[in-house]
Amino acid sequence: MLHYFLRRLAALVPVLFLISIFVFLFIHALPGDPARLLAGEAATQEEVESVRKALKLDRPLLTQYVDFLKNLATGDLGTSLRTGEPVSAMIARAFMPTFWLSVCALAWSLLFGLVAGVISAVRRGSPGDHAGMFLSVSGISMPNFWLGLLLMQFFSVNLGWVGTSGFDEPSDLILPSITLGAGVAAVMARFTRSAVIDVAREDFIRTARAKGLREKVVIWKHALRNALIPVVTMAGLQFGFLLGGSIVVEKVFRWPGLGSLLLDAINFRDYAVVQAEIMLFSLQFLLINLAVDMLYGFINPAIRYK
Amino acid sequence: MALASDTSPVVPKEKTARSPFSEFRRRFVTRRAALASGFFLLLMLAMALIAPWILPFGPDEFDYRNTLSGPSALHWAGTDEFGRDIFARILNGAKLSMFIGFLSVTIGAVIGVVAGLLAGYYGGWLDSIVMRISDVLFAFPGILLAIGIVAILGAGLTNVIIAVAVFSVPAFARIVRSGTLGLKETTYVEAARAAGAPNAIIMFRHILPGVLGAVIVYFTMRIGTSILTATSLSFIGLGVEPSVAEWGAMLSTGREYMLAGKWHLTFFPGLAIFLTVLCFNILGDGLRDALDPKLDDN
Amino acid sequence: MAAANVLELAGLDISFGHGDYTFNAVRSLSLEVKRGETVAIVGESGSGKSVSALSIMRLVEFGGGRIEGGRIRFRRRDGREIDLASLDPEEARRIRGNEIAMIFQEPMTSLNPVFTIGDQIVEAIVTHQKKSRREAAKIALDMLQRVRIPDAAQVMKRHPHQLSGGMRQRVMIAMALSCKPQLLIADEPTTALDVTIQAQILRLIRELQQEQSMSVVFITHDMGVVAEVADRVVVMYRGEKVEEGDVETVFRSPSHPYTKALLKAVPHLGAMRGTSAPAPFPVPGKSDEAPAAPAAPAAPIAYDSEPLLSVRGLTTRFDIGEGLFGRITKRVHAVEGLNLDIWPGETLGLVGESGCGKSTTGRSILRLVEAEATKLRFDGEDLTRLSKSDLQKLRRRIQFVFQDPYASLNPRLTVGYSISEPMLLHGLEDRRNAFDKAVWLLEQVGLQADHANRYPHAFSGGQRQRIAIARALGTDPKLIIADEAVSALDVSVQAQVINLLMDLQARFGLAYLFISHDMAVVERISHRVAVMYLGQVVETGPRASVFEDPRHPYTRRLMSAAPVPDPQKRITDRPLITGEVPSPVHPIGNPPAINEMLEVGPRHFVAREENGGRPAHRAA
Amino acid sequence: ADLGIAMDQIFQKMDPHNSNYNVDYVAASGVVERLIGFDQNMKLVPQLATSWEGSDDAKTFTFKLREGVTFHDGTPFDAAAVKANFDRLADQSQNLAKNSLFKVVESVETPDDFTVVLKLKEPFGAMINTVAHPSVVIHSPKALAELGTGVEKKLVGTGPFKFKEWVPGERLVLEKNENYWDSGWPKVDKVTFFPVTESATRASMLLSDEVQFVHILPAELSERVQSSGGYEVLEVPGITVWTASLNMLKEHFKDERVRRAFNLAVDQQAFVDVVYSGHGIVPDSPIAPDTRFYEAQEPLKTDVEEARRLMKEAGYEDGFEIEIWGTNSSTGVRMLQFLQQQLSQINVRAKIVPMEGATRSEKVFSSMVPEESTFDMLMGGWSPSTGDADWHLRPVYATEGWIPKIYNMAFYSNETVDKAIQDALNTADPEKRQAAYSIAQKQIWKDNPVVWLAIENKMAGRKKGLSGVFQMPDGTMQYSKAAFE
Ligand SMILES: Nc1ncnc2c1ncn2[C@@H]1O[C@H](COP(=O)(O)OP(=O)(O)OP(=O)(O)O)[C@@H](O)[C@H]1O
Ligand SMILES: Nc1ncnc2c1ncn2[C@@H]1O[C@H](COP(=O)(O)OP(=O)(O)OP(=O)(O)O)[C@@H](O)[C@H]1O
Ligand SMILES: [Mg+2]
Ligand SMILES: [Mg+2]
Repeated sequence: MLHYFLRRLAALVPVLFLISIFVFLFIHALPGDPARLLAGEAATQEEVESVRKALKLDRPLLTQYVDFLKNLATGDLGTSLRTGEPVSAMIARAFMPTFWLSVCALAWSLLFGLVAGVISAVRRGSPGDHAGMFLSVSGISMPNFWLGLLLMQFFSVNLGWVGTSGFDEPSDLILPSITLGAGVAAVMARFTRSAVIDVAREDFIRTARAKGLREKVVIWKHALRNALIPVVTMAGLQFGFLLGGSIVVEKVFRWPGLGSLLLDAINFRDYAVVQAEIMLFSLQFLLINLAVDMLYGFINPAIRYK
Repeated sequence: MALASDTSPVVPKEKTARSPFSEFRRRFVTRRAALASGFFLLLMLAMALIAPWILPFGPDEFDYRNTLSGPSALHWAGTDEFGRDIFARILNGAKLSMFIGFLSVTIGAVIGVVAGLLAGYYGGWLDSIVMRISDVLFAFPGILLAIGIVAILGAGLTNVIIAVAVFSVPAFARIVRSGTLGLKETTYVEAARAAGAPNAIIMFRHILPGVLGAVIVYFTMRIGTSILTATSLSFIGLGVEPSVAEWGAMLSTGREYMLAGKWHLTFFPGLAIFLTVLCFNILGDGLRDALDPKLDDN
Repeated sequence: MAAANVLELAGLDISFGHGDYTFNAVRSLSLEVKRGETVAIVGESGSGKSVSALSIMRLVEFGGGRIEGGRIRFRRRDGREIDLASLDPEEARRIRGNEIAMIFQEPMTSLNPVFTIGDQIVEAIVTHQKKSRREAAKIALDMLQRVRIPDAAQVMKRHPHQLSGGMRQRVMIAMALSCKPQLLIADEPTTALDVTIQAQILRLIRELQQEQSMSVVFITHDMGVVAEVADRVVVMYRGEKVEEGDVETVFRSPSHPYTKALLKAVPHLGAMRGTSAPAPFPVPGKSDEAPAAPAAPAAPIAYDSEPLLSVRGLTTRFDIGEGLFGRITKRVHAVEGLNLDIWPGETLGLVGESGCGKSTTGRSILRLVEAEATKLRFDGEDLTRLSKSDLQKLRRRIQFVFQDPYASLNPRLTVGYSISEPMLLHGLEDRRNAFDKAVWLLEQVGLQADHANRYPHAFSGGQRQRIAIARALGTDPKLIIADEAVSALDVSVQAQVINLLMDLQARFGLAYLFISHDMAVVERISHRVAVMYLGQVVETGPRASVFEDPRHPYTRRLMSAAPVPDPQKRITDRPLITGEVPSPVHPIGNPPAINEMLEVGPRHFVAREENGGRPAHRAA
Repeated sequence: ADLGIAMDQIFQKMDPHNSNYNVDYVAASGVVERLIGFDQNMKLVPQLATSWEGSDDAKTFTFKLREGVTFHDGTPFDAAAVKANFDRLADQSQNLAKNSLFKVVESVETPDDFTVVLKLKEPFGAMINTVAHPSVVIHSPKALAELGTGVEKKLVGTGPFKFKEWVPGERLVLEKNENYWDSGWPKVDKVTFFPVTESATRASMLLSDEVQFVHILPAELSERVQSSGGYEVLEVPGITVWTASLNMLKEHFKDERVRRAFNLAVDQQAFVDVVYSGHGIVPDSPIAPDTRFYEAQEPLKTDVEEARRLMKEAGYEDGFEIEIWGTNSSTGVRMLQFLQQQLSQINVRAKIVPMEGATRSEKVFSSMVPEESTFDMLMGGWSPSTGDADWHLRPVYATEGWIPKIYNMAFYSNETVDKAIQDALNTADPEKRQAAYSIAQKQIWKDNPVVWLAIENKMAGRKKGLSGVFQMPDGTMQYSKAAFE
């Protein structure tokens, strides 16, 4: 397994290299002219050209890619076309807010999703199960901006319990993480429910009961652990998503995170920032999924990797 | 004394052979809630089709003297900023929204399921390639991917569906792969192999039904997300024309008026999406229960 | 409730399904068990034994069954009397695993695949006894050693899928016994154990029984075991109790026709003494005394022709890892340099200690696990060189009956479909005919046509086993590897199934690799026998020579440990074997030595004794 | 007291010389001041200059400077300081975004410490307004020398507030300048700007008192702010004129009757009502009333019958198919839908294409070849940030402004108009300029190169009791005189 792990880790390097080519080509293939965007719609063509020169965007694409790669190899992510700031500084600043937001969102939604899912599974067909389904479906069909604005109106404007937006203190995490986690919680709950139902009738669950284990232990330990694989898969996917920063939630809550950064960067075709962010997201995804893959082996020892 | 006599008081005799599919159908039709949900969805579609003949307003009838009015006897769900009847638009949008939501997820699911099965079952380099591709697809921010896809393929309904389908593929692939990894180690898969089953049969008949529960759950949840995603595409100029009635678009434009107390602009399209997703979920639950014979005897 | 009784069942009714599909699995069953007493329940496969046991545990409802009526009175440790049938679930839970413990019939699927063996036993102990995990772990280890699991400390850290069938069964036994229950319900606890270990286990149960006057309900098909352990016998047939009495009376003068038929079908070790060819069982009802002649006289085996299957140097090893990332430190040498030949129309009986690698041998032959350095020839083809698709086609001609029938049936397919699938796969029949043939096969193994549309979970252990056999017969194979294929069948059904197998052999020249622990069955059906020990064959030869003149010490032990189905010949003080249990686990780079075989009679080979499993030379 | 202000966009570059964005100008305006400013109605008012005048030939412009002003870093404010800034703006090699404003400048002279004279290469009558452009600020010359382009990270000026901290994308913090030249000001200790792109969030921040002023409040939200006591909605008519340019290179729009029919078919008042919830006015000239040299023309009419008649006359009774490009903002999408519906009345079948900003920038402003343009109508709005007619008529209606060069999206070209615009530039005499612009406006109005749509009001939300903070018609705002009651 260690071997497998190390091999997978080493395989990341060529994968990232391929991603870098793909990302570079992709971004430059997108319609949009950063020089024009920076100069503004009201700018004259001369203004645009001077911006283009200043940004060194007038050079051939290959030269730009080679530069990008050279810099990347030395750990330099380049400078933002838009602000002239080093990209690494921008990402470093935006990373933690997004990290905290996604960790909080994931934590509560996992907790809620697991609990609700297991309870629904155990009480299949009961009013509680139906309520769980109702909540989950609400969670998934309520768009983030809707829920976010609603929560903000109620808890910040009307009740004044927490600030509306921004990230200055821990309590600012509450509303955005609820908003962000709602969809995740919904999916997790439905997933857990389905997975637990799948294992609840297995013989080894009967064995667990025969030992006289408390129903809680039977369900939460024996059944859940066996049901965990799809759940962990989903959680890994969601965490990957969340770490990319939710553009909508970050926008609504004025969150100084990767999502906002990315949105601005995309809007302005700020190539260096978009490239760097996608590379970062890819790396995150690769690592999270690697971790999830390793977890499979721990959760279900019959799963082997060669 | 014949031990194999037929006198035991077991279930009524049935001589016909039942394929796994007919078995599944037999068990499915007993789930009343699921049938009702399916019926409701069809009803909604049917209403959408006959709406022009039964409703007093068309979805594209503008009335600038009567904008943003709340629900009334005349306009059941009120009117929007152009004075168009929201109820008519919702009914009319049912076709498109359900079509986009359902079709795109279906395409994504089919591709994802096959990719996930292959990756999980064969493992090795195939697994690496499929999963790394899906990692990268995931890492690309949705809008960027959408802009890219539409930049390559052009705007339009078909391409929206393709774009949304592409978003869904990686998740399905991962879900299926994870289930496959476990199921391929089971004894009954080994038994099928010992009986000489080719890989395709093992994957699709023996492993797939085991992961289908999770697939169905994700599928039904994903439909709502897809309706909303398709909308965000039309908002960056990549989807269907914004004037076409479509739930997600109605919901998005309505948000501007939300704080101004015009809740009906968002509420009704939201409700439509909610009901659709709910129905698909109930339907999905019925399907997944029907797939699990052990739940039969409850 | 009589003061001496621990358990009293009165008028117990259990059913499954609803409406049209209602099925009464057990009807008005009454039964009592005294303190310290062992009651054996025997009976037809599918007669409701397991279901009754589960209802005592109040577990039947979790499997879709219902207790429709009747009482299950139980006397608790403190002397209080309760009705388990109407007890509230939480109370029932406290009794389960504590005062009543159960060993399940199918150990393969009854262990949680994701937890280690150690965790699962420790958990059972910690739940009811005031013990720390550490103390519990010590008890668990001790228990595993007492059930003679080799390398117990190491097995504690392993997961169920890494154990052989018999090892898992012993784990279940250890788990049940570790709680020192008042009442032990053992549902076929020794089907997967070879007779030497079975003897140990029975002895162990008896000891514990005496120590704490535990009562035992013993469900089994092995009349030898019944004769050895039971005080009283209850016979069940089609959901009802048809006979009850103390063991000697029942054996001596059975009253119900079913019991009579049953006892008549019991195979006796040594019954075949003096014959060389296998012979079918006497068919109950047909002729009372003499064994029926086979339908067609079996042709003599042409041992000078090329064998159907020839295995040379079969070696299968499993790595076992330790630590967080599973660093591989040791290896299970499950099969090591094994040679086997099977000729067309021949039955090779493979016996051996539990965990010695019999199932692995079977799986390696079919290339279900990858073996190392092996030459495999089947029907003139080199199995190891075959392309994937050719291998697939070839599998039609070799069928495998898994030791664990339940796990080997896809839970989402009806059994009718499962049985017809191999025929469909190989294009032997069209859909309709395949299903008809499946129904016919079901009837051949003593099940009914309407069972075809049921799912595996709705069958009893023995029924599932017969389904697995029916599946293997569908494709007209040339060789069937039957891994404990008849162990869960009551003797009458067993006789019927075995006769079917022998009939097919006579008619179509089928060959069998018959893996079994039941020495009497092996004696009856084998042409030749191979005895395995620690991954290697230690003795092989014609059945008559091996059974009548066993040479290897392990073979001798096996012969003498087989229980005799006669309560009067009960051996109560068989000595417990103690000390280190030999184990096939070796550190990496230190493989065991390969036995050298000596020919001691015509085609009769025995391993050089001094090499009996001990390494003769270390790797340089 | 502290003041919080929520802006609708994120700040790009803090150095106004190098920015094209109003938000940047607004934020910087409290720190770095200009020679001339605007009052609430876009009338010129003195700031660091006390008076100014232009020569008749519009080639020489003289500014008298305020005395006794020092920069935040202690450097005295004088003509040299102004020259340093003007030279920087005029230096084409610096590639600053606003170089082009000073392209016509030949030299900057400083006859004495408090007089600056601009000499131009050619007549440019709009120079005074150019100097009043919000980007033409005066940095401390010391800071310019030391920091170069780095001033954008640390502004040093003469304004009432000193630059404290800028966290891009998050906030900009300014603090009180105790030595401000205008004694008695400023009256708040600290000003914090928050860029908040989501308008509902801006409104929420105001309502929960996290900010006291919201710049750009969409009309839909104004009701909410108004109805919750304690807050007021400020509203001024803007100077942005929204139009849908008709591609005059296309055959059907070469016909004057068709263009007229389009303008007649569209109900501008309904447009204002739907798109801006009624918060705006219908234009009655190519430029807005608050733009200098504005002259009202004949009011727009809506007459679908007449429009149909004209279409028929032009041979398009059955209409034709067109493609309208617009932006993907919610108002942009609303505009498109509105036009689509209105034009359907004269059988014109419009396909509407909202475009994501960057895509639009490429398609319209970078790769546009006028002769190959595929759009029929293009939505756009122009606001002359110099407040002068020149910077509206020239970019949008002069031949030299054809996209992608500037903003003439109709490819409109009319000799009379081109000449009038040039004439007006050749003099600094307001009367002569007025006359020239009058000709231009009349001609453009007659030619209908665009469908005129609306001039939206600039709305803002403010906490009651706060004064001196307000938005301007050009989309900027002022806060130097902020004071709480
Ligand atoms: N879930 C179920 N649904 C329907 N029928 C069931 C179910 N479980 C068991 N049965 C039926 O109940 C009967 C009794 O089963 P049980 O397992 O008690 O048999 P058994 O006596 O233990 O047989 P064996 O010796 O083969 O293990 C069988 O005929 C079986 O088919
Ligand atoms: N997947 C595995 N990983 C590690 N060890 C294994 C694995 N499968 C089997 N073993 C080990 O290989 C040995 C042989 O197992 P096998 O199942 O062949 O025994 P068996 O002879 O069939 O025993 P039984 O009669 O108890 O079924 C055992 O020690 C077992 O623990
Ligand atoms: Mg049983
Ligand atoms: Mg075995």
